[in-house]
Amino acid sequence: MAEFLSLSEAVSRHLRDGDTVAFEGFTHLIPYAAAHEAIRLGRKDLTLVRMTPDVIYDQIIGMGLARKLIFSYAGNPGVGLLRRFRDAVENAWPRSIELEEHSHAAMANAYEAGAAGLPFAVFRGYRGAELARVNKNIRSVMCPFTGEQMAAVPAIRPDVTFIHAQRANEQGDVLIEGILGVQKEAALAARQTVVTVEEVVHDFDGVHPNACILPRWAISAIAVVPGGSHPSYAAGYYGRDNAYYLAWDDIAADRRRFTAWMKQHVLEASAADFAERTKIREIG
Amino acid sequence: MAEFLSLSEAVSRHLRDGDTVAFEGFTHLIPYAAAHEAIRLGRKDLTLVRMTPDVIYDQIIGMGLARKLIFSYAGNPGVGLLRRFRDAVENAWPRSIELEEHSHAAMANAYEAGAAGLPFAVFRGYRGAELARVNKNIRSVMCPFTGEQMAAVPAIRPDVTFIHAQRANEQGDVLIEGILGVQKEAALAARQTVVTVEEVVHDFDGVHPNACILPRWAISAIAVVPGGSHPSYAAGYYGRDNAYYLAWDDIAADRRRFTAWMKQHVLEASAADFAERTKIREIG
Amino acid sequence: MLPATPSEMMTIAAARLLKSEDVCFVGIGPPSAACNLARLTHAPGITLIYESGTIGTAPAVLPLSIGDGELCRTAVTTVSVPEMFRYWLQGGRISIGFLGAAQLDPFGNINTTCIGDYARPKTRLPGGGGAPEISTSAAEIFITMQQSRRGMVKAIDFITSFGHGEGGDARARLGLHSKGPTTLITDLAVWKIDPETKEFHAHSLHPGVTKTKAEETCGWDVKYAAFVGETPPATVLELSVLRDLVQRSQAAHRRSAAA
Amino acid sequence: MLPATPSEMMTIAAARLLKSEDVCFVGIGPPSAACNLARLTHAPGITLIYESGTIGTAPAVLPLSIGDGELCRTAVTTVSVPEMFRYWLQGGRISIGFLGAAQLDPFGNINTTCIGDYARPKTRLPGGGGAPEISTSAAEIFITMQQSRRGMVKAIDFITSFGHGEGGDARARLGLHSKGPTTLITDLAVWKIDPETKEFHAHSLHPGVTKTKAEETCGWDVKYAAFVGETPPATVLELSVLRDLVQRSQAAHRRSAAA
Repeated sequence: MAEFLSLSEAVSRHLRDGDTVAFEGFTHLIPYAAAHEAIRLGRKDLTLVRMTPDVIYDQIIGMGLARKLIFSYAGNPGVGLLRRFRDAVENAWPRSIELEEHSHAAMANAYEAGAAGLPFAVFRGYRGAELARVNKNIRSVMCPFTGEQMAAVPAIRPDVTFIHAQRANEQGDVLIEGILGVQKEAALAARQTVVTVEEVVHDFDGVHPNACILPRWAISAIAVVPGGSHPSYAAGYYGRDNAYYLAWDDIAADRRRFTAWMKQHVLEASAADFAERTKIREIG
Repeated sequence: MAEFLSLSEAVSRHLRDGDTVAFEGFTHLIPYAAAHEAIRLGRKDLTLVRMTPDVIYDQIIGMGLARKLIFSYAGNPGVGLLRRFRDAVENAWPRSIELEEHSHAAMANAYEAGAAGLPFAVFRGYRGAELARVNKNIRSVMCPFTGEQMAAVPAIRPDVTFIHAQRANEQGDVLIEGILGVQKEAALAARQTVVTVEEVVHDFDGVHPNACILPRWAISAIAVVPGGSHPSYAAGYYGRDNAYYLAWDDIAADRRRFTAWMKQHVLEASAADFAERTKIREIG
Repeated sequence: MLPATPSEMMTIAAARLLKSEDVCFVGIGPPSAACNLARLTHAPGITLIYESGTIGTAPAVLPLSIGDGELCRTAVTTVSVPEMFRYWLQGGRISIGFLGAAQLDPFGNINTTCIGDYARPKTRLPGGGGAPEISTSAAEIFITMQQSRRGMVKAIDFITSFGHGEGGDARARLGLHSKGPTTLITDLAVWKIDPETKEFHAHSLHPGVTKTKAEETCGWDVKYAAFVGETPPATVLELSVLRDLVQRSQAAHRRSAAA
Repeated sequence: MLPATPSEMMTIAAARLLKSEDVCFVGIGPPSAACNLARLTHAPGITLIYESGTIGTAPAVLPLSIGDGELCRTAVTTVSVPEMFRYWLQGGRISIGFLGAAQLDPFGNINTTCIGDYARPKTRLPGGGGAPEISTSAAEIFITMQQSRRGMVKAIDFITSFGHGEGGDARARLGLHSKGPTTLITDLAVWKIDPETKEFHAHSLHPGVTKTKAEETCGWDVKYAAFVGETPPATVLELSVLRDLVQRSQAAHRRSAAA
């Protein structure tokens, strides 16, 4: 049953060293505030799961807190490569990182299977693709009716999933609108789910009957963090900070500049700073 | 690409003798008008597919137009048994009917697999259930990661699916709201999809971004039939005619009464009569 | 106030077993009445889920079908049927599956498929619907039905939904980790599954019901718990809330399509 | 008006290949520019789908990422990512998959994973994203990239997305019934897959491009179609619509989080 907690309380209570954790978000609603809290708490040896690890995972990896990454596209969307991710993979800085690499279709199906309580996902995929050679978690099953060979991947079952959503009601139900990504699946696939929200409203009266709502009893904790997905965005609240994503390419290009930036903007900052960031136009 | 047609044109053009056809609807939005049109046109040797064949399939079966039924629950919901269905199964009146019987979970997964372009569906089901003994389309696959045996059923791929929806816009996109059932899956699983709607509106501006909308290019034909799901209902337009469902139990109890009723209310009626039926309170 | 009829007593005894924290997958008919009575009395926080996709619904009248508009209008959210069976039932999120039965054996195996041979049935019943997977995926199963020698039989004609098979560790041998049927609530008694043999034992008889009556209306040899109590009688609150609910519902079901 | 730059010519030549009836699964970057240019010029009915779940979107500015809010606001509907990959891509509803490439071989196999060995890459690239299944599930694939000897190579370091393998009937032997890559649009030329060998052949060179230029910027031995034409030059309409779109988009991308 969803408990309303402060963000630091929610993260410290639900995320432990060595956990398999998904901070999910598909461009929209990426839970930056929760990830920064995890960095501040120094949670380490994490297995990070995400379809589109972007700047947020570049930051966690650059801080040396991840031992493994399960992913399908590690880029700064529309900008280029992830330089801290590259430095870890190419030069083991600040530590080496193990990769379990998939396609988007595989990850989406694997989250779906996790939400559905299945041990694996079946799809028509990876034909001729070399990932199947380097990832032992890409296997196959045969259709018992047609004989067709299908791709199979294990279900994703994180220890904890963090997502950001527009709002909760006072009972603790959570509403997500717009680009939904795989957040519902990632939330339901996990043993525990922590949600940051822009605000809490009295009730969801008048919301569309088929809107994406996670009921209170499917959530572990909720933390109210206005602006909590900056520089990603929350439709209806604030837009995407594209300038931040463009600027990140330079910040992450240099180890020292990265480290200094993280100290100033993450280690010495707090969840309360996010609200401000959705109002300003430039970043360090 | 969706064409706007009259109902008789839409049914006669898209449904042929011997087709596998789904008239889907889960209590809500059952496409009665389309099914009555199929009966008037005398389309026969049909393989009927539906999770919850209710009065509509009792009528088609009672008229001798179905050779096979693929289903998971054949009852008059909240009322009792389907007497025409029983007469066909128990006494082969007016003809024998072949049954391929599943559970709801199996049918829902099989439609989902059909929509997803997969040859079969995998789920955790039928454990200890005797249907697996009498239905050769219930098989198993083994998880290649855990070794767990899972149930497998063939994907459902109807020749044509009929559904009823609240409205279309002028471009031919279709909006479904409220209890969605398996209609989206049934529509996308079929080679052709025909939709009856309550009305056509200019556009869907202001509709929720995640509302269930079938885009025009995923639909074959649209027919405007106000009241077209009576005695089922269309949320926002008219309520369920529970009295009709209660009355059906008596009508269907007797072969002659059934035949006379069908003559009067279906064979000698037309799609235009449905609008009236959602305004009156008693049926024959 | 008139005393509770056996049918009312069945609903009330069933409702008492439900808690505010429960997430119930609700079958239509008596299970639906019991779940909503619980919600309207001692378990206001209970989450009711109907297989039509309505999650956390709170209908003012009992639905005639599992997909009445009232269920959607009062729900926290309404999802597609495939999602319902995949994420919510198979996903292991249901604490109580509440089922009815046409035929039931003492091990909680349910038949709603056919009387007689499957290929040539004497009576063709509606079939399993959601029950075959509810009975294995929900954490625990409650069953409710009226007692009769035709309904409660030593051996059912068709295992639509698996209970405890032939008893003992039959579920574990099928790889089932959920509890399966634990409680049977009839119009005459509350029955519990014996932890070892996995047979139903009568645990309490409703007020005024004798052992003879319970045995005459049951097709299997009735076994009793070590101590057989009397089901606490219906309270005035329980009865009045139930009767009010049923009356409102019947009036609604008689009405036809008003917008 | 200044004449088209090679990069503009690439986008314009790619846009021309799209029809109003197409349902395009759009990658970010040059494919997105081409698809939206087509929509704003000769193919107003085209359906653009981004893997973030936005179906039938009509952005006023080019998205910086595949999930910009503009895509959702202007879409017919927005579905979850699992549904996107299951019902819409794998379901066989996409007529054109439009991909970019870091490395490409003459058989249309794409590498976006790594330069060098997978386990010890010289350069780690972002990975496949949606491409491995777009390349097999979409009815037909268009590829667009700038020509370079580093990008267009005889043998790619890693097959992220399968094109025509080693050529011939390689796709059929893998059970793939879709066409795979048929057209490559670069900043210098339009290339088509030969129906027999399944190698790219240069079909037309953009205005002012010589065969020497095309060969110098390509790491494989360039083959030509029987008749090599000149790509029709960019029209004033094409150029002005494209420049307007790009300008609006760049201005939008420089802005940060305004509500």
